[in-house]
Amino acid sequence: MSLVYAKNLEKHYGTDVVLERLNFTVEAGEFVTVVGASGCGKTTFLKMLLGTEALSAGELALNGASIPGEPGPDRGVVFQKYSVFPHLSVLGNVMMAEELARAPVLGKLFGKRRRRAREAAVARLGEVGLDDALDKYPHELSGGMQQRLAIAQALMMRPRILLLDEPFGALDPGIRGDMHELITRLWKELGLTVFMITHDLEEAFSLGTRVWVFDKVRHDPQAPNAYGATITYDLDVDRNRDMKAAAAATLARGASATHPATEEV
Amino acid sequence: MSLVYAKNLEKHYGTDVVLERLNFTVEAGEFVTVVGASGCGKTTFLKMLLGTEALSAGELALNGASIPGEPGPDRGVVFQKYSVFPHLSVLGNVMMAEELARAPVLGKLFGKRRRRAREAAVARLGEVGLDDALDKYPHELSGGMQQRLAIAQALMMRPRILLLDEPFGALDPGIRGDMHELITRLWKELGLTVFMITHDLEEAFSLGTRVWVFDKVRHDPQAPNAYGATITYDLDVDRNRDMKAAAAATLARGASATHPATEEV
Amino acid sequence: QHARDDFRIAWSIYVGWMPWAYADSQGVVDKWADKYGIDIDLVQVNDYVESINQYTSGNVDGVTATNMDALTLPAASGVDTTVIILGDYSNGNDGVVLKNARSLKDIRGRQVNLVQYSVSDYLLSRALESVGLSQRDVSPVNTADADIVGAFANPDVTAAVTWNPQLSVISNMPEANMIFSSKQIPREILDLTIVNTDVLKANPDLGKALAGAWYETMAKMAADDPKALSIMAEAAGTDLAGYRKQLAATHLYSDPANAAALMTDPELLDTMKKVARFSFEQGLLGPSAPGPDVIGIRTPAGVYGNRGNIKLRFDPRFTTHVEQAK
Amino acid sequence: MKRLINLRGGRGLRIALALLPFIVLATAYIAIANQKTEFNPNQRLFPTAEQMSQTMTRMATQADMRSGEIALWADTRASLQRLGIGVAISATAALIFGLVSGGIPLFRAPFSPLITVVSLIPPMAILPILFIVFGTGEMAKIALIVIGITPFLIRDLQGEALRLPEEQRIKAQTLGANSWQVLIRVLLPQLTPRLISTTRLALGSAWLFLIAAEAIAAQSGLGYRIFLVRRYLSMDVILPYVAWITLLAFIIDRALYLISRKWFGWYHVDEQASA
Amino acid sequence: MKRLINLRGGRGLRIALALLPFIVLATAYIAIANQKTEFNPNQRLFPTAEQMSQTMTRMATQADMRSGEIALWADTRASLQRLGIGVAISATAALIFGLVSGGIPLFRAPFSPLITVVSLIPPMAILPILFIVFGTGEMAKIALIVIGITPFLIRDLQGEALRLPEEQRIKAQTLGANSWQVLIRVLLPQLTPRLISTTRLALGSAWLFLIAAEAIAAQSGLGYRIFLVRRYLSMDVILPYVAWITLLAFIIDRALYLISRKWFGWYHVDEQASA
Ligand SMILES: Nc1ncnc2c1ncn2[C@@H]1O[C@H](COP(=O)(O)OP(=O)(O)OP(=O)(O)O)[C@@H](O)[C@H]1O
Ligand SMILES: Nc1ncnc2c1ncn2[C@@H]1O[C@H](COP(=O)(O)OP(=O)(O)OP(=O)(O)O)[C@@H](O)[C@H]1O
Ligand SMILES: [Mg+2]
Ligand SMILES: [Mg+2]
Repeated sequence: MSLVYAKNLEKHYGTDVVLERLNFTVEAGEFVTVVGASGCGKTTFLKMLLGTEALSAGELALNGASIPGEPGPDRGVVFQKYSVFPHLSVLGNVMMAEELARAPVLGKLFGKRRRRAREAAVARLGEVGLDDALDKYPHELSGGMQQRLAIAQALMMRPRILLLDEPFGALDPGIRGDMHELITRLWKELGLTVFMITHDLEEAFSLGTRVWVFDKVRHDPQAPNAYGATITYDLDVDRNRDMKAAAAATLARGASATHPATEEV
Repeated sequence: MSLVYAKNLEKHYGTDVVLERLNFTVEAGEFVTVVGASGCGKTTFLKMLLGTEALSAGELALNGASIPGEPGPDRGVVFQKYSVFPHLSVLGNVMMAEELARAPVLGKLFGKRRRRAREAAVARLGEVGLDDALDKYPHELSGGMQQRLAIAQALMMRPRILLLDEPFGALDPGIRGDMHELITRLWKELGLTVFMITHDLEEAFSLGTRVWVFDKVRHDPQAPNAYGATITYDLDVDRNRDMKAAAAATLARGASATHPATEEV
Repeated sequence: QHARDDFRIAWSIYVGWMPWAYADSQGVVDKWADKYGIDIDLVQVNDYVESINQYTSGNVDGVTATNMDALTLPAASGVDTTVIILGDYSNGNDGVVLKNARSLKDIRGRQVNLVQYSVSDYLLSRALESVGLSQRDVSPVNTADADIVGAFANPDVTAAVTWNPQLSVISNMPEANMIFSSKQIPREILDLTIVNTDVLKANPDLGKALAGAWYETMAKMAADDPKALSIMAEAAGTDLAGYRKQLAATHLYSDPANAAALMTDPELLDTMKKVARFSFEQGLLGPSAPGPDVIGIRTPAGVYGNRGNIKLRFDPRFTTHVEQAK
Repeated sequence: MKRLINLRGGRGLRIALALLPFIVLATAYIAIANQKTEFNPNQRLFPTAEQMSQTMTRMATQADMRSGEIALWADTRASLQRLGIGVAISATAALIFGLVSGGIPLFRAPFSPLITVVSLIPPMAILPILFIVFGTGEMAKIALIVIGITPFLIRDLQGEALRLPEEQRIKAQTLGANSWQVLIRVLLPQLTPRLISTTRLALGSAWLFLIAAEAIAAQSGLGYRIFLVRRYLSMDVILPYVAWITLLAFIIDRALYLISRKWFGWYHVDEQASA
Repeated sequence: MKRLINLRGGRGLRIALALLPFIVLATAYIAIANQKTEFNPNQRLFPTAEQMSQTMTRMATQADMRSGEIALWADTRASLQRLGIGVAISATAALIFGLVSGGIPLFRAPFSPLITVVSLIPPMAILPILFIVFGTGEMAKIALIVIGITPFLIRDLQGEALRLPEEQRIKAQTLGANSWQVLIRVLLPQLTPRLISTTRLALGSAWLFLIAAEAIAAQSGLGYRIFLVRRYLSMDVILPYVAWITLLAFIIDRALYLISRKWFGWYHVDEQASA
């Protein structure tokens, strides 16, 4: 049974169709990167996986069951911004998951149990290179450090799926390289299934085992929102290095131009 | 006489040295792109040209005279954000310069003079491709359209120098291409001298006639702020295509590493 | 109402009620309350109208008030009220003050600052009457009792009706003249301590204790005890000399015998008749009152008004009780 | 079943829930009032709906004996006029001082500490002084409103001016603006909608000061009436008057909001739909 | 010469300018007071500095004959106690209701419209009702403060809870939080510093309500004293009392700010140095 499965998945806002005819299966352990013009519905798609947006039509299954209508600990997430809690120290942010699990009433651990949670958190922070900054607050960290923290935090409860919405979009080019290395390592070590949205084609191809390009295939000039975007390319990276050019062309053109009918991928 | 000239220019904040030993001459019509690690002082440098930050030591001359201590209509500017006035329509933003020049008391034009200013503004907006959006407000524009507007606005009074601080940093890759074309065309047509800061090396090399790399050449591990950045590479793009790799290496390393003493460029 | 053993009495600042300040702070009230095995809490309220409201709404069991306000506020609101102490009558302690005027007639057309519908309004009516004018000839500005002083310091404010201690402050201002005072209508403005009749019926000891404390204090005043007077002066926010001056305009019934005599005098019934009539004309007895006699007023000399609706009672028994105890 | 924090309910449910507390409160009040009145027909603390509507009908239609005016409308007119004049003076002063103080550092240096101290003085405490200075006419009431809200408005506008991105001032200067032009073309138009939204906030205080001043010395006005009739415990007047004031406050607030949205659409972009 | 808007002056100049208006005002007042007193030694409207300091020394050192207490301190204690209790009750209620309303949509649906309407009622208008309901004891004064500021605090905290990035709630849920845990571990700690800063704002109103209530019914308190001595135009008491209240208000405000900075440093990151 595949981990994630979609059949004719659609999303509308009122009469605007954002996404339509999404069909795919994703197996456990895949690294799916999603690219597409701004506003084409990538974030909306991620939110459906997360459970914060309802489907409008079709099916979306996780582990063979319909996807839950709200976020849960099986799906970790890292956003571009606001991903960590500003009121908690680095350590506090990473210990949070364990505290929530073990202290249902106060949501805080004390004494021995706290020490144990702390050890686990310190170990994870070591993995992402933040062991020097345990007691700092997010506002004292650089953008790159904040995103490392967000990743460490998201992975504490060992979710099966990790969802990333342009996690490195706000970072400097130099720092991005380190982050790529980090995420690849964690993906492999923890056996994660990753969905990552990015604007950077380079990044999409170097990180993903599978690259999806979202675009509109049908277009009505009178009603620009009558048709939604779908997966126009579904590229297996190892086999399709040469398809990168095609994807780049789609991206460069943006969502405003019409598209040759490429309904089957 | 060269347009801009600096000799041993320095900038300190308290005991922190941000920039030191800046020496250069820039001739009218050059297109200087500035790259460098985050926090190395690029924006600070631009602010000194703009007149909003005072020099700490050395000389900075414009047209042979010491640079004025405040912004003026001879130096146009486009920031990454907040560059246009949110309370004015597209047309209002672009007409502003002429209204300020011709209506010293109210800062507003009426009747025939207004119509004339409007015509000039519409023409300029046509050049940047915003003639469809004359009466829209900035919040109704996409990020790319806002930056086009900011450029059109900055150029209305035909400044000799145009200062750009990561003007396209927040834009999608697709849209960046258009903007590059636009800025290159305007630079040539209006005979501007441009200083542009960017994080994108590709952009720096494709747009500039001259690429400056800011970096610290001296480093004291005990006092990381005791020495400032300076221009470590000053590349004439047409002659030095091959130097791009060296610049890239500097950038990737970031400002945290020490640097081989490359005091002369 | 049933028997209780703790009570609250509200009072506000006025010459004739300052004895309560002394009796409260020097333990006189407590002493008498203990004697009857009850507890009495005296509450000072900064604003006169509010003190009466507290009584009418039942938050306190008794209050200090003038005869007119006792009739038009609690009694007219249906609270059966008994006068247990008739402390004094105003003998110049209420007055009409005008700036730049030689006769009362000059008040015509002016704005007059006063506590509307209070005993000041009554005094104003009596004053206007005396020169053939009526309320229509002036324009009243409702002003809290204590704020009249500040307002009168402003040149635009040229007429005011108020009582002491404010009265003495404003009549000393430049160009100000007290042109009519309660001296001209003696024994019409009576300063009382009143108690809820039902509470009193269930707890007659309350009345005895209050009267006892009151007349013990009165004895000190009659003896011109400087310490007692100074304490009262301080509580009123003035000094001994200032307080003595205010007392001069007050006819205190320090001897309970005299107070009891006035209560039983038919003249009191007459005064109350006059007051009821004025109140009715001013609409103070309620919008639906058919005549001045809707509310029954009982004095030892008889009853005025509706016998089926007696809401204000003058009861000299507590005063006489003190007298006999002496 | 979703977590409680994720449950939202449909539009119908939300409207029903929004009305619920009002219906419950109204029903409870009417029940108490009726029961108390049955027990004691003369009680005045909990007037029944009928009593209140009778009293209000009288106050809204019959002329007062003394003044010949219809009380409710005369009171409303007097209060709204004071409120309007007071708020208009405050807003004008605040716009001017906020603009100059926010825009010119050398003016702000002495002015800002002064206005900070002034804004800390509780205006109620100086009410006695106001009566001395302004008497008991309209001036004192308007002055209390002006003194009460102007420092707050000025500080808010000054703060807003300082929060405007520095980039705008720089940009204007690169377009050739002098100091005066920066003030009137960059700051002024952006402070105006802020002034409206801050005035909406300050209106609550303005009402307070108005009522406080009317309570102490007045010849007419909504606050005057409430404090005049309190001595008869006329809750049948007080309660409808309070409701009427609340309604007026609501209408003024919405009107200002809608005007601001209409004229300054760009200012309201970031607002949530619910504001 | 730079443009006016670009002139800032050095640190010394700025401090001198900041002191200037206070020095000018104080000098002007002293001159007027001395002149008026020379002309008429009995005038009470403009007490001289000596008169005020004498009066205040007396009020701050000599025990009141009647109560045996020193007036200034007794008044201060009484007022601060009322203010403290009132504000503490309001803040606690606001934190609870703001948290629940901001966090749970199904609670917010009925609660938010109710609190909006309640917040529009001018508390001064219901002052007479409060005295009737609560009497003239401490309760009524505290109740006025509570009724006056709680709706504002609740609305502000609710708004703040809604402004917290949705991402945080989602993130917490992906970390395994249930509704209760989202409330107490995500919303509560972030609302607490906001509560402090909003309370600082609301303290101005709290002082107002306190003074208004003390003016009408009290036996001690700073407002009581001011409204007691206005019968005699004792400006030598009123003016120093107003200054004293202003100073107390300033100290409380700064103390809250410093506590907040110390405990919730992360909350103050975006603040300008001048705040
Ligand atoms: N709550 C909503 N109501 C109505 N329309 C919405 C809503 N959320 C998103 N949309 C619309 O759906 C479309 C897709 O938005 P989405 O955020 O998914 O795009 P995106 O691909 O993530 O874009 P970007 O690359 O800019 O992040 C956009 O046109 C957006 O305006
Ligand atoms: N007003 C100031 N006071 C003190 N230090 C400052 C000030 N402005 C900037 N700095 C410091 O000067 C250094 C250079 O800042 P600057 O903004 O010029 O860097 P930058 O190269 O533009 O960085 P980025 O690429 O992130 O925009 C930084 O270390 C910054 O912290
Ligand atoms: Mg997105
Ligand atoms: Mg920069």
